[in-house]
Amino acid sequence: MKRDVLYFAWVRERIGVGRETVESDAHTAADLIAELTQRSDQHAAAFADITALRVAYDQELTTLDATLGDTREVAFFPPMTGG
Amino acid sequence: MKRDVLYFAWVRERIGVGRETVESDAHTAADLIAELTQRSDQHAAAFADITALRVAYDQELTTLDATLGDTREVAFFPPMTGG
Amino acid sequence: MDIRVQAAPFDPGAILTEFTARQTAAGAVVSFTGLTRDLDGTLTALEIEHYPGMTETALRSIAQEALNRWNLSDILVLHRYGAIAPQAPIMMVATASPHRKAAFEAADFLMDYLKSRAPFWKKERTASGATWVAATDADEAALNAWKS
Amino acid sequence: MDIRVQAAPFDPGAILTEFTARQTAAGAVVSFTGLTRDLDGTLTALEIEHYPGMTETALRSIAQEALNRWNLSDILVLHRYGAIAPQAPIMMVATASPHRKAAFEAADFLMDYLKSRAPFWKKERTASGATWVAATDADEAALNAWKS
Repeated sequence: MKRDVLYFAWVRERIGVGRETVESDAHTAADLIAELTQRSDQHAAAFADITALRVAYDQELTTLDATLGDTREVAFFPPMTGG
Repeated sequence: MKRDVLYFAWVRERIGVGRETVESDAHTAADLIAELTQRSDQHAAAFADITALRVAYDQELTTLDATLGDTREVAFFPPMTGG
Repeated sequence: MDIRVQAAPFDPGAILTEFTARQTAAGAVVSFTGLTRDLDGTLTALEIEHYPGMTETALRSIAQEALNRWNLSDILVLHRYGAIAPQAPIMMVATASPHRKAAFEAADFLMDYLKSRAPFWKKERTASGATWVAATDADEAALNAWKS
Repeated sequence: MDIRVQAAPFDPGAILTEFTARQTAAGAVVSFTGLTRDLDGTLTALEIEHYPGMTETALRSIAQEALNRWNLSDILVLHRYGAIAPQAPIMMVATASPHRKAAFEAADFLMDYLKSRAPFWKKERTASGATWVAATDADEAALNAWKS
């Protein structure tokens, strides 16, 4: 299925775009990362250390091993630093 | 020696004045209370329950059994309710 | 350190604007504002008595204790006395610090101390009479918590 | 509940005045204001990126959690994004409650959650370049403290 993948902060900067649409049947965000890593060196660099990453499915925080199901929008970003 | 004795809140209201000057050689505020109690029924009523009272010597909080020494101003009042 | 004891009403927002504008080393500003409560709608005024000679000294000493305990760049304490209308600001504290936890803790500490150690007494006036507000055991308990 | 996500600068005092004026059941109002720090005087701007679709939802959910945990009569959360000048207000929370401890704790809780659970990312820009601000272990530790 088609999914929107969003990137923020240094993840966005390393990959070079803030959003892309991918065709993927990945089961989890971790699986999706494995696919995305193949796309370019930039993707590989951004996803080199996944312990540094946070993920949201359809704008809700979750974990990289959560089942994607029919999630339409997946966002990857570093730990948040608001406040 | 002459001392200024000040009263606040309901202590002042029961005694009927906010300040009086007394001639006293009391050793502590507790001793001074024993003398003041003789002055009038109002004084006796105000000092009936000394556990409900707080005291300051020369504008510093202390305890009823602290030595008065050369304290010039003694103030009696209920527990404070600021804030 | 900015300590004010006044009969006049004040606008907490105007005080906060002024306090925030003069901070140059702080990342965190916390304010507390106490308002006259009127839970059953019967309060006509809150009257606050204080001990003029002692009040400002006591507030300074409480503020100094907070400066000793936390890394603060500034403290403000403002307390009114006299007659205060329902739902009006009674008092305010503000703290500024490089660290948010310090700003929060110091403001909380100032309130606990101010409540039981600054010479103010509140009297609630209603249509049916006037009553002195009683101190509670919780006030002393809050104070003791800072000693551990 | 008053949640605002905006690029425009704001005056914390004006917000506090407005927030305080609309309280009718509260005796206690606590505010926290976060300012851009510039400890060594080299910051030219702080840039805040956010996740537009998610930000307001996340802030609402954090505010709702505070309403569930404490007796609060009102909550305000305001957070800026975009370029923010040194020593300018970045964000603000305000809580109103009948009880001062509830107002303090809820504001402290909101800050801890907002720092690690709302989708904002800070980048510090200086003459020599730009750096993403790193989250710290202390942020997560602060969050875990509320779970006990």
